[in-house]
Amino acid sequence: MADLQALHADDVDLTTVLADTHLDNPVMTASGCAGAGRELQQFFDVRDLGAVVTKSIMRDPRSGRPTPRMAETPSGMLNSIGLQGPGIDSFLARDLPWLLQQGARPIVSIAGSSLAEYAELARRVGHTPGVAAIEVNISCPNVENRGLVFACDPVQAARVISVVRRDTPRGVPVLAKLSPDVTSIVEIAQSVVEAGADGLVLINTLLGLRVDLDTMRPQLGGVTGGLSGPAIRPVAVRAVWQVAAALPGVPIVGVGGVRTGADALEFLAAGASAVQVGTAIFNDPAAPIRVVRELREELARRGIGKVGEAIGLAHHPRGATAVTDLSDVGQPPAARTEG
Amino acid sequence: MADLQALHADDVDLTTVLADTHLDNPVMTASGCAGAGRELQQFFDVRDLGAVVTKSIMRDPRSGRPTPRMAETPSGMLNSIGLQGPGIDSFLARDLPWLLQQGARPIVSIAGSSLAEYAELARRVGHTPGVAAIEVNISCPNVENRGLVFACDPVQAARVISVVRRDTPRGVPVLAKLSPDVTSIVEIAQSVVEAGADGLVLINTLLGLRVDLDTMRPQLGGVTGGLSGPAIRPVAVRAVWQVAAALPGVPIVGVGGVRTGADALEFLAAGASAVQVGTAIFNDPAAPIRVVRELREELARRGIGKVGEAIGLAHHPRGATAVTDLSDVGQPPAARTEG
Amino acid sequence: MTSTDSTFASSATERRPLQVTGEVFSIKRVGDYFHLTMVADGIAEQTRPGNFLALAVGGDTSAHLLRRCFSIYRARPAGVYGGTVEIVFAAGGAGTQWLSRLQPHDAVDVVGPLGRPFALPREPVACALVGGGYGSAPLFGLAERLRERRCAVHMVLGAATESRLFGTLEARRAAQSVTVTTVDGSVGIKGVVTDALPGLITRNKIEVVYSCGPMGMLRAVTDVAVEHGAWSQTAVEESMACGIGVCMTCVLPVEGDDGVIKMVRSCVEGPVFGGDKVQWDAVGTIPTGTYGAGTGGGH
Amino acid sequence: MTSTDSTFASSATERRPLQVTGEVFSIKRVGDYFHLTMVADGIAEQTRPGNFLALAVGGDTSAHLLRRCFSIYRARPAGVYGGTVEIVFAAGGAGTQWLSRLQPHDAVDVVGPLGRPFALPREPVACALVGGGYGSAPLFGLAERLRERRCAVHMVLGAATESRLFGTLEARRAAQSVTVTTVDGSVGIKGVVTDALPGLITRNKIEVVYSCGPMGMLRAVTDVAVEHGAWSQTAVEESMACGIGVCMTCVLPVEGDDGVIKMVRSCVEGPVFGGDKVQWDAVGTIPTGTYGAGTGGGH
Ligand SMILES: Cc1cc2nc3c(=O)[nH]c(=O)nc-3n(C[C@H](O)[C@H](O)[C@H](O)COP(=O)(O)OP(=O)(O)OC[C@H]3O[C@@H](n4cnc5c(N)ncnc54)[C@H](O)[C@@H]3O)c2cc1C
Ligand SMILES: Cc1cc2nc3c(=O)[nH]c(=O)nc-3n(C[C@H](O)[C@H](O)[C@H](O)COP(=O)(O)OP(=O)(O)OC[C@H]3O[C@@H](n4cnc5c(N)ncnc54)[C@H](O)[C@@H]3O)c2cc1C
Ligand SMILES: Cc1cc2nc3c(=O)[nH]c(=O)nc-3n(C[C@H](O)[C@H](O)[C@H](O)COP(=O)(O)O)c2cc1C
Ligand SMILES: Cc1cc2nc3c(=O)[nH]c(=O)nc-3n(C[C@H](O)[C@H](O)[C@H](O)COP(=O)(O)O)c2cc1C
Ligand code: FES
Ligand code: FES
Repeated sequence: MADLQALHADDVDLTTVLADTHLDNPVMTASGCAGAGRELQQFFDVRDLGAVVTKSIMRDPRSGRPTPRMAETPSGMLNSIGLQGPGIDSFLARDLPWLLQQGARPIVSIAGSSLAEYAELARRVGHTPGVAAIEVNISCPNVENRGLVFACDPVQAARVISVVRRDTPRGVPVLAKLSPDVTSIVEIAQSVVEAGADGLVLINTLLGLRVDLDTMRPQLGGVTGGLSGPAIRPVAVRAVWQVAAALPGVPIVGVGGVRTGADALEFLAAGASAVQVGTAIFNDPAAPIRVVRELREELARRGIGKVGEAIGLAHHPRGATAVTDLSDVGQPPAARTEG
Repeated sequence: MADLQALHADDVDLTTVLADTHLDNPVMTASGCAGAGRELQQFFDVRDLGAVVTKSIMRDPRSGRPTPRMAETPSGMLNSIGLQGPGIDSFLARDLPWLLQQGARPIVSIAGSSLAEYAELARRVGHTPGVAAIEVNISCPNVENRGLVFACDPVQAARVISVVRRDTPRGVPVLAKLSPDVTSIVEIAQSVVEAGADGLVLINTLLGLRVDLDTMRPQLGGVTGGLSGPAIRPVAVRAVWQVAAALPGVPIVGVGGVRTGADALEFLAAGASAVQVGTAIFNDPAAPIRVVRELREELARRGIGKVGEAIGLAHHPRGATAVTDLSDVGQPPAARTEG
Repeated sequence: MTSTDSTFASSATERRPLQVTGEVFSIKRVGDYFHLTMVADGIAEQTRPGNFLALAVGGDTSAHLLRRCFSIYRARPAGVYGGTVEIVFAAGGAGTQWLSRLQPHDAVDVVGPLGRPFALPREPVACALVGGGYGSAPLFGLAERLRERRCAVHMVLGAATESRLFGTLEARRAAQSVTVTTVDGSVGIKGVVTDALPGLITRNKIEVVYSCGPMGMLRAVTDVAVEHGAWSQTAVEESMACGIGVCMTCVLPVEGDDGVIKMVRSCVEGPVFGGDKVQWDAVGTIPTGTYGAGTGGGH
Repeated sequence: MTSTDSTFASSATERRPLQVTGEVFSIKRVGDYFHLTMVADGIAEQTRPGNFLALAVGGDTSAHLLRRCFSIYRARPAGVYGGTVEIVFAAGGAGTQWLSRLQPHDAVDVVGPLGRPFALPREPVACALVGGGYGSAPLFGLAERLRERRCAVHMVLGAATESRLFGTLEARRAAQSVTVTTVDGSVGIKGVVTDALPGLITRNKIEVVYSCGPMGMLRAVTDVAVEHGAWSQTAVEESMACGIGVCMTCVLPVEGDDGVIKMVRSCVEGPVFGGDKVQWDAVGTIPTGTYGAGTGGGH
């Protein structure tokens, strides 16, 4: 990029559009890594983020999984929180109003164990003024289907999204958050988009396990947990790349190991219109706002004046305009046989 | 484990049995990370390893993928070698004899792009005296099936294993190496075991991608690559745990991010009978032999006199004898909804 | 003991944690522990006894993302060197070992002060401060505050062996009486803190027992306190991923003033809890009847 | 130019790389580079010009697994301080930045010497040694060996700007003639090394051109050498994961003595190659006709 003239960081336009929603910048918190924003407000003004994605909320209060709930792993961590939360009533009464008072853009993540629960949550959240979008966490067991996870089956995943889309007011975009623990994330993505998802959030955690060598038992109370952090970034970027190539035009939010502005730019280049910062917050409570600043600088250094110009850049030689180069994706031959 | 009396490291019995094959210790090299042992012999005596697993060999010589072929990632790396290799003739003429001369235990990894190629390789390798086992790398595109990867479909995976088992002499165990990039690794494992696999090797790399922010293009010549190293260890341990619980008695070789003796012990406790060391070799050429030494110390410190006693330990309270506690695995509810 | 509010002065005033790049002033070995003093502007001014710090470990190239948490041992507001904060820690795993190799002038990324401090009694009552191992670290600042309130301060310090005790000498200055226990009898009474505590409570009419140390000890201390009708204030140590209240990893079953048991975050609602409120035997489980338990598909 | 064997002395003698924990003896800034001297027993004794080292970076808690490779600038067999090896490097990414912060007495995990050294001519012929940026580092040891063989040594050092040149002063001692080029003309000839090379070759009847630097430069230098009927020996720089020949990441299309183009490992079969053998315009691709290309399902 040396040939390009660098810009002043202040001249970079960070605004981005996500399924018709305009955001001041493409950086959000990742669900479950920022509560409902209150605690982070001690470190920076959450209003300065593109959006605040709240911890996945369920209909009823929920105590979650037994402790220990976390294990550190190389460049990452495992968590097994089990969606502990206050339930939708308390969330709408206490958490959401606070975010709106601050002037933040809330994206509300919902989780259910049945289609009916998702539908109810969609109605209640969707009709609350000020919600920028609904993020649907489908990495949950379906009690009506032998506890199989919605996100791991294209049909079940689509069912959730269609009821949520049906019961959410038009103006409120519905974002489907997908699990990477599937044979083909493109297949799931296609299926939820057909079911009405206005955008996709890629990726949720990878299923992992750690054995505690003192007790010689699984370290997590929940036995298995979700792997997050920079360790999984290459998997997340790959997911964004594949889906962006297979479904051009579908807005994607990239999440998984974003720690710096350079990481954020990598996701944009792979085809994401926005990114979320999760585990990095535990390392640096100010990470999300730092990523905004660093992304601005990364773009400026490369002479990229608008976030929009960076989106999907890695799919086509600089200058071209759309995600067109599909030649090297979705092809298992190229995509596998790494060794 | 404090209650247990520590042993002298020398008193620990490291021998392990893998599908009727006795190994002096449970530590092997991972395919593609040790060539055919020659280069590592400069750093330690490859005869002192449980086995040397050779780079996956194909029928014909193969030039592999264009460079760049690697990208460093947090606590890991991506590779896209594309199975470059000399082909089976040269391998049997030059590489295998050298290993046998050294008195090493060779496990030969084979890879094919068709059932016929796998079968031919199985016959030629299987009939070469001194081969301890055949490891079947099924993370390869099937040219006869739209280039879909064998390892990602239970039926295709089983087909490969059954032809290999059919054409390999009885005495030579056939180990199926599985990909983690599937919705249910237990399903694939079940299917290849039914097809005749004598053991399983878990896991191959995860599919990943990295964007080079200087060129703003995918960093790897092959676009996507395989993620390896400590970053993926929690995913590999989880795969071993799930399969050991679902298929008790099926020998498992754990691979993915093993860097220390403690890491090796974690895999044993999760249900592996042996482990392989791959990417760690690039950090420390002596890693495999160091892991043997450290594992011996880890076992001694915990008063575990035999490797066999450590295998599957994390599945049941100390003292019990078999992998019996399935209560907390294979259950998507417990296994998902980490957040 | 329906509510602690009547007994303890509230520490309501709004304080917020800071994130600062501290500088190592000194690091010393003390028995089996390391005593680390850092210049970290603004933190000391805000610190109350029982607060803790979260330190990033491993530097720029670190594979360890999670901060390590440590009770604040001392906090000195800006003087000649700018404000300093001090911790006492055991070098166990990768992160604390890295910290133990720090040298003067090295940079440390510090977040703090975090957590709820010890509640202080309204009246000048007699207090027992019980510390297990490095758990004594936060008790010295507490002793100072208590003495300011003209409370009688008695300290009980216990550990497995002498080298695992911290601050026995300083304790003599900080407290009216000091009792030391070691499991191996290498110094003081051969036994554990709860062997000495009952006698101490009766002799000195102790009304509040503060404790910090291993969970097992906190529980045992609480039992003794409750038996003797004394208040118990315990500083717990749960694994924490964020330390600031956003991740929900550090939870513990605690009974609220409404009598309802909830899984509460020990990093923001703790680490100090009324010992009688913590469901000690249920730690590591979700006790039945816990708020939100048994909903949402059976887990 | 069918084979290089006739022209160059073979360096057949069996040598094997060592893995040692080295100790930083000194680290100095030199222009835009860092000059690192390490005590690393046994390595110097084995080193030949063109060999390289692979250093682990980040220490115990490192998230960076892969070693960083550096040409050996100087190697001094055990003396008062034990054997030392020296490298010259640019601090770019995380690993080299970490190396640039090393202090004397810090430990460094070193593997080396690695790779094939420069081949030396049998006869005392005139040689040009062309270095781009830090690429000059391995040329000084080479110059010494060549002078021992009574070869005339002429050096050409080029860089974008003066601060990116390394060793121009030392070159005056090491060579009969020294030509310096900078793209911005800040010192020496304004231009690139290949502007100066043709004249140098003709004037001094150069028979062998050694070069080390960016791939583009190596290619251009080779073209000039071939034009003038001189041998070209180039030390390439490919990304390497292992540095010892086991991973196959560092390959390059090179024509063998049998005329067949193969993807060969630059860490063990290189980094020094006959410039005329490297398929420069095919680097980053698998040229058609390459041994093993077009088999195995189209990739
Ligand atoms: C509020 C609080 C106050 C503390 N005060 C002190 C103190 O004053 N002195 C002291 O030596 N230790 C104290 N600890 C414990 C200290 O945080 C751990 O010993 C330390 O985090 C272990 O890090 P490591 O790198 O040695 O171990 P690792 O095994 O590398 O740690 C891995 C992960 O587990 C977490 N972890 C491991 N052990 C513990 C533990 N016992 N408690 C909490 N998290 C843990 C770490 O934070 C890290 O995220 C305190 C913990 C808490 C929660
Ligand atoms: C045989 C050989 C000799 C070399 N000699 C020198 C020397 O004398 N002085 C010097 O400054 N540099 C030299 N290099 C280049 C040096 O290895 C890289 O600059 C360095 O590895 C970059 O590491 P980093 O942490 O700065 O970059 P990072 O971007 O953090 O590196 C990430 C990964 O990519 C690899 N990598 C990145 N750039 C290069 C590169 N240019 N060449 C090879 N691998 C790379 C690294 O090894 C690492 O594995 C040499 C390389 C080779 C192969
Ligand atoms: C450079 C490289 C080459 C590899 N080549 C092969 C291969 O040829 N066949 C195979 O089955 N696995 C191959 N693998 C995968 C490893 O054998 C191993 O399954 C994986 O890297 C995880 O283990 P690790 O984290 O210890 O490296 C390769 C891995 C790397 C890093
Ligand atoms: C402690 C923790 C809690 C999480 N909770 C949720 C959640 O409630 N809902 C959800 O959709 N994702 C949840 N996630 C996943 C993150 O939103 C994110 O998808 C994942 O961690 C990868 O991003 P990261 O590497 O930046 O953390 C959680 C992650 C962590 C670490
Ligand atoms: S440690 Fe994250 S909420 Fe307490
Ligand atoms: S770097 Fe591994 S083979 Fe050359």
